[in-house]
Amino acid sequence: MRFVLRGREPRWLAAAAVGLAIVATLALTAGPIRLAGAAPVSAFERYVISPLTTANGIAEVLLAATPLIFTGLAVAIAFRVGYYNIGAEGQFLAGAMATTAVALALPDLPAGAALPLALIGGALGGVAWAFLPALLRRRAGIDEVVTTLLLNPVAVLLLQGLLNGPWRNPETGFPDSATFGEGYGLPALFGSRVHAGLLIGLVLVVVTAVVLRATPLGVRLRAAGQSPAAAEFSGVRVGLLQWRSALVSGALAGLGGASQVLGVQHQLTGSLAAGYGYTGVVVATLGGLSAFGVLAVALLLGDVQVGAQGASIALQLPSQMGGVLTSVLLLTVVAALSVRHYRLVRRTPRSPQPVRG
Amino acid sequence: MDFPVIAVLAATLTIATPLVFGALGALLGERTGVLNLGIEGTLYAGAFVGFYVAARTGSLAVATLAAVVAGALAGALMALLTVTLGVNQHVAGIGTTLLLVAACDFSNRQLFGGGQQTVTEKFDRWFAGSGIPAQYPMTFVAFLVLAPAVWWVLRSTGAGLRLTAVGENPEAADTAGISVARTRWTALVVGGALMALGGSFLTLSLLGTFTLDIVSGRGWICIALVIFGRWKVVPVVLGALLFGLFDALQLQLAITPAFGSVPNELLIALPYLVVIAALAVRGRGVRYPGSYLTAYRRA
Amino acid sequence: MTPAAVARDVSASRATPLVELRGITKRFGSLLANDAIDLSVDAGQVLALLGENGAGKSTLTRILYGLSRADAGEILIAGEPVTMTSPADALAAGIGMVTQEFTLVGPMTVTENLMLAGSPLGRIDRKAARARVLAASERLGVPVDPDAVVERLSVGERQRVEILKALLGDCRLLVLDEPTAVLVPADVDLLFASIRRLTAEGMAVVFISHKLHEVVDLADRIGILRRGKLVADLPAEGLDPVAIAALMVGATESSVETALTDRVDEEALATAVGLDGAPSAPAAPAPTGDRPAALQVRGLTQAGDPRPRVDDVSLTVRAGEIVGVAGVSGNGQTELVALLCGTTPPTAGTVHVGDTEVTGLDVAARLRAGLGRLTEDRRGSVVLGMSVEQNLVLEDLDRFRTGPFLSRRRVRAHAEALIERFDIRAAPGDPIRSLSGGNMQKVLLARAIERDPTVLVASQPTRGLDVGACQYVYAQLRALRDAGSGVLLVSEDLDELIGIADRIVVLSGGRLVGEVAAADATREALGVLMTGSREHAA
Amino acid sequence: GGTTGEEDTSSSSSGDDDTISVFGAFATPLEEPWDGAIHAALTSVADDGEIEYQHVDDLGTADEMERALRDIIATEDPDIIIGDAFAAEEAVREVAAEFPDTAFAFGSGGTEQAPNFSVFDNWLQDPAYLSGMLAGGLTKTGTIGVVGAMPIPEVNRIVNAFTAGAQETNPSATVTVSFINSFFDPATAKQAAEAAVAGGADVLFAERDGVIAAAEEKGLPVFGMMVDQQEQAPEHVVSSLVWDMRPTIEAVVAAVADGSYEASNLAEYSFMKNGGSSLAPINTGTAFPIPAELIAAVEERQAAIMDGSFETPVNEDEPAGSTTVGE
Ligand SMILES: Nc1ncnc2c1ncn2[C@@H]1O[C@H](COP(=O)(O)OP(=O)(O)OP(=O)(O)O)[C@@H](O)[C@H]1O
Ligand SMILES: Nc1ncnc2c1ncn2[C@@H]1O[C@H](COP(=O)(O)OP(=O)(O)OP(=O)(O)O)[C@@H](O)[C@H]1O
Ligand SMILES: [Mg+2]
Ligand SMILES: [Mg+2]
Repeated sequence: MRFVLRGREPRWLAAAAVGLAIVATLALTAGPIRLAGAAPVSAFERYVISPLTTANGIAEVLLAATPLIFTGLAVAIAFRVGYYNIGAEGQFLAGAMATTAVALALPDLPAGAALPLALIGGALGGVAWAFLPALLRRRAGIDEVVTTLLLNPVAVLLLQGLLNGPWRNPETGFPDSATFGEGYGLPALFGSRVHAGLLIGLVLVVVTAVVLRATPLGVRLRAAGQSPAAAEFSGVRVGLLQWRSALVSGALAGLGGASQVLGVQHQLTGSLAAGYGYTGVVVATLGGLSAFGVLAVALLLGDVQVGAQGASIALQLPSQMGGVLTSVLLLTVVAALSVRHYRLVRRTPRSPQPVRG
Repeated sequence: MDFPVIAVLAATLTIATPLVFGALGALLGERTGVLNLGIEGTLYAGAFVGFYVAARTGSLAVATLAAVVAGALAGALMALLTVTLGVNQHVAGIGTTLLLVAACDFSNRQLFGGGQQTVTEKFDRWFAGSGIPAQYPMTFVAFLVLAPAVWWVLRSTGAGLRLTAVGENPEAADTAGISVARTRWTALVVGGALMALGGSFLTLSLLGTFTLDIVSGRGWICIALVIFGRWKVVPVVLGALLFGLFDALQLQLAITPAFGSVPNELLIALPYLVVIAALAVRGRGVRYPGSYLTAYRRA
Repeated sequence: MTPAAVARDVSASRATPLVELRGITKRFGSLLANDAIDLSVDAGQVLALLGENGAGKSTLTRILYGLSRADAGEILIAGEPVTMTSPADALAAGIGMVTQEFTLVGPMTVTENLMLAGSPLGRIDRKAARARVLAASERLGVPVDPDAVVERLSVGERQRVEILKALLGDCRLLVLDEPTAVLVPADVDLLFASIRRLTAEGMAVVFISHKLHEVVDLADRIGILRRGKLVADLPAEGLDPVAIAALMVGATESSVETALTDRVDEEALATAVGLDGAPSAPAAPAPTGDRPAALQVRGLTQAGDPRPRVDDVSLTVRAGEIVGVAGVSGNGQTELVALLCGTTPPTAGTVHVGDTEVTGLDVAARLRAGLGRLTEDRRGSVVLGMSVEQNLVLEDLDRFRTGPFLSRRRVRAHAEALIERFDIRAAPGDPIRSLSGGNMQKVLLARAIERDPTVLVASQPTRGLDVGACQYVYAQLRALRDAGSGVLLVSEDLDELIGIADRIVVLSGGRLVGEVAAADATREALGVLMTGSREHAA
Repeated sequence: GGTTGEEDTSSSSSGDDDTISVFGAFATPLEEPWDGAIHAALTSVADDGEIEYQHVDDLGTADEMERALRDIIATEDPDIIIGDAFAAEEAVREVAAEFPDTAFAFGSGGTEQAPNFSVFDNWLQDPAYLSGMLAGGLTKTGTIGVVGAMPIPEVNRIVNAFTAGAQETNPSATVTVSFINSFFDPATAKQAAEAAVAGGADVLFAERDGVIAAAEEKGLPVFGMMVDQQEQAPEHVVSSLVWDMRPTIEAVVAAVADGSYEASNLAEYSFMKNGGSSLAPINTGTAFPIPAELIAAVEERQAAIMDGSFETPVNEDEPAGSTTVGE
């Protein structure tokens, strides 16, 4: 038995692969779900389908997907030029911290001034956190995987330090910041919890898609990521592109942090360090480093996240079951999508014709 | 109070132990071109399975063996995904970590849910009370057996040569009659077993119990250390020691009166910042294995 | 017996062949790369496989070596059917191979590369291995430095390592896929001597080359592939390059017969098919002297250890002339081209393209100044993951903008025009990695020439190309020259240089050691200069 | 197994509308001791048939917490929601304000919010003080090591009370405090404890998991947290600070049942004198002697706390890394 590359893939194959992955997930998780005391099929329906059956559910999915859109885009843009930014987590937090700094410094600004300022602050915060690894890479050729990765816990510690120190809530003494002023709320959409951060994210998805697909810059980015030497040979300034993408990536992640505190939390809390940046790596790579791929995967993960919470509440399944199901689904989907490029062949067939001579 | 230099150095070795297991496990895979981001989950699985089996059987030997098997299975999952099925290594690795952590947490809930925390037997320190050598057996294994063994295998054996060849140029290895898939599978399975041993150090040596999030990002540090050490055993181990030293140091400084006014967050950040600084000092020249992140398949 | 008769009598009964291929068929998607090929080779025999770029030669040999799996057909060794699931099987069956692309591990030493195959899992003895390598190198007449790190070797040196690697395995059948493409004549002679010795001892050889005189020199039998089909399988005895070339490009058997019987047509046929890849027409004497300089190099140096890789090179290429650079591989050609292209910075010296000094400029600025490039690393000059059209416009993206957007329509139109003009066998949207080497070279040529460069630096532009493609490249270079551009042609092929350049400079040890006018140049004179004797410098 | 609530599902589906329904909404997994203590108390109240109980945990972000609360109200509509709001203070309060008919009792550092949002916390300063007294009496070197999660008020309060207790029995003692800045990282907590021992400490307080293992290895007295942790090191755990949420829960349930519920600060239900917290029975089988007079002093102080004649001081300032109490 061996895999043989398919010549042409039928269109239905991708859909069939995902379908197969869902069935496989169901089969693999049925045991644990039963162990935890629920019926697998109805649990599965809760996890994946239910959130999409009500308007409120869909809104929650959009809300859960919002931060992932930002971090997914951030990672995708960096990975695309061959800059392996694993630091979206830290940049996301830095963005949130910078936004908080603005909100705490100027609490009384009206929304018209407060929001742009806070968002720009967030983007700059992300840039600031992305700056050192990008600089080390550009000036000294130092690998960004290590530096961006190690700066993530440092960002968490900075967050804790600020919350335990200067930003400690003056009312409660707890390590979360004061509530932001009136002007610092991103407007809600459709009378739900979804906020304008989603719109910003969607605009960025479209802009990114257009830049990547339809501009010279997009072609250069792709070339630089795919074969840096050849791109350099063709006059693409790979180092410069990577440097700029690293900073843009930081800005996007930072904007995500800003969107999350302005749209959801309305204050800065330690719970913001919830792994949005790390998930962004999954979102970006699973989304094929394309803008709409990022959007699709973010929505899928949002769906499963909302579904997992719903299932926990309705079926009293342990919260970890959601993690098991999400990760199994993730792995079976990528495996199925990857295998679909191949045919499984039993062994080399023998020549049908008789031997001449 | 004099500054307890000996204690800090002893703690350095202890802290570095799981990092050495994890980083050398990761190094094996990466030398063949496969980045195993499943490491965090594999450490976790090693910690949990070791703990669970110790709780069930009361035997540390069986528990250690079980952790090794769990790690090997985790490595096999990674190999199935990335080597056999050709899945993107970032996604496969992070997915594996998510799965293993969730599966362990789920099992922990099902098996031990609520109630008193279970405590098991754990390894005793050797040379207790003797300063720096007062360490758990696994620390000796890490530094005196594992690190030299991996160093020797990579340097002086055909297996090491194959590993490197597959990682640098799979087509060349293939042409020389070396099975790329088998080499990568082996490296990932053995590497997974090593990672899980590192994870089991936390439960079976250090604590005798399991708590959620017990690994707390040590896996990611291992990944950073492998790159820091440029896929070579000695610098990787030195990197682990450097991290351990500054972690031990910050824990000591935190209760040293002279440092009373330094925010503890800054102290805790110290080991991370030191590794970044050391990397900056080491300078450029990171050269990834030639086939890093790429699957290999013949036409 | 006429060749045609032999060709018809493909499988004349003989003793059990050493290796026999039956009905080998291989598809890549919709492309039929090998179409039911039957072929065999006997012990002590050299079988030459010929065919244009993309005819399926490499595919067939890769199947034989287990690097690729046939969709149908079988392989028999000494009459026994075998399944080649991997090169390990092939090695076990006594088959060794030098693949067309290098398959060496760059960061490892020569010894390590050579001990890779069949090394035990356990302890290895580097010292003993080193001694074995030295002994084999001596015995087989393939000189290598056992301690050199492979990635620091020149392509020619690497090829020697490849050959030694294949020979080391004590194989019964040796497959050589274009081994001579990157070897200098002296090395080719060494290789052929080894092959003759080994075949005399009973080893069989499958040999692929585009250089027909080599084939005639070495082969006992010749198999010719065309678009995946075996179109001829006949003894080499009595065949000459012209007849072979005719078979390759699709002349009917009868026209070959005519060609063979009617010697008068030989010249014409040779010109038509571009015999041996050598330029077919003598170089037109180009008036130079007062023409403006297209490329001016002054004191260009790249430091190296122990001595400079490029050492104080000064030369001028005037508009409308082709200057050849001759030299034995590894004497600074690659480095010189890299310095000119701006991919590495020089330690000292200046470079002018036309009137513009480009010394410190990046690639994009050099392109704007009028520099065109065609380097030896074809696959490193294109972004393999992108399409033909994207590669064609990569250097000039901003020219195809409408507002901020890249105009797909204009990119497509541009690509279609170039594909038409340069006869590239591909569609604009095809991934460039699926192109054969010859077509990839045409894409690069098109990209460089289309910009109407002041000077074109072309390095090994015909390496590995079939005869037709070589002729094509020569014609384009000449046309460029005639249109008033300068061309700097770096090549290890002396016939090529003598045939096409207006004057030839010789690079040795990183220094320019002499200059010869093309009209006066002979292989011998150049050879003397190349090997370092200075007294013949003109 | 354990108490994951699948049995509760069946009991709540019995449709018995008279019993009060309670939903637990926890920010951390139940395995975290703080939420674990609340969950354990709720489970035991449910086992006694006083309430129907369901729960959801690991609502780590404000976003998830808010989503869960809205979902719980929309689909389950419990009478009472109990949980912890620290990481989602704003979000939880907002939801509570929107649904005034549901009683919210949340762990919080803030004050109550009319009409329906009550707050509680683990007010363990009483057992902390008593443990501190024991620690002060047990130390020979005069140094006591504390390892805590992070300098948040609930932890500060306990550590400060512990220090004050130590001061009573040993006015010249030094208390070193390390924070590991994580709720779960027992390996680092253990390492911090060992650093404290290297710094001279010979008695430890395990605000976090991991410290007891260090004490056992070093043969030192140690104090546990949240539940009686004596089993973890039977010869070394002197006692533990135990939190019992039952009084708090019962007060809320009773108020909701008789319609008198209103937003209030439930803190005092966690006080020792109300049975909300306690010092676990002092270990009689320790590897080291515990002086009888020390135990007597602690018991005396405990009696004073119980009858209200002694009130443990509450101090939520961040303790310094190394505090020398007294001169
Ligand atoms: N892995 C592959 N995937 C798709 N097509 C391939 C692959 N390998 C070869 N081909 C195609 O198969 C055909 C035969 O290729 P092959 O390399 O055998 O030609 P060749 O005769 O060796 O040519 P050359 O003289 O240029 O070396 C070509 O059209 C080539 O593009
Ligand atoms: N990864 C790949 N995917 C598809 N086709 C490939 C791939 N790699 C190689 N090929 C095909 O295999 C053939 C052999 O590759 P190679 O680069 O040697 O080209 P070539 O045709 O032999 O050119 P040349 O004779 O000029 O060297 C090419 O024709 C190319 O189309
Ligand atoms: Mg070929
Ligand atoms: Mg070729």
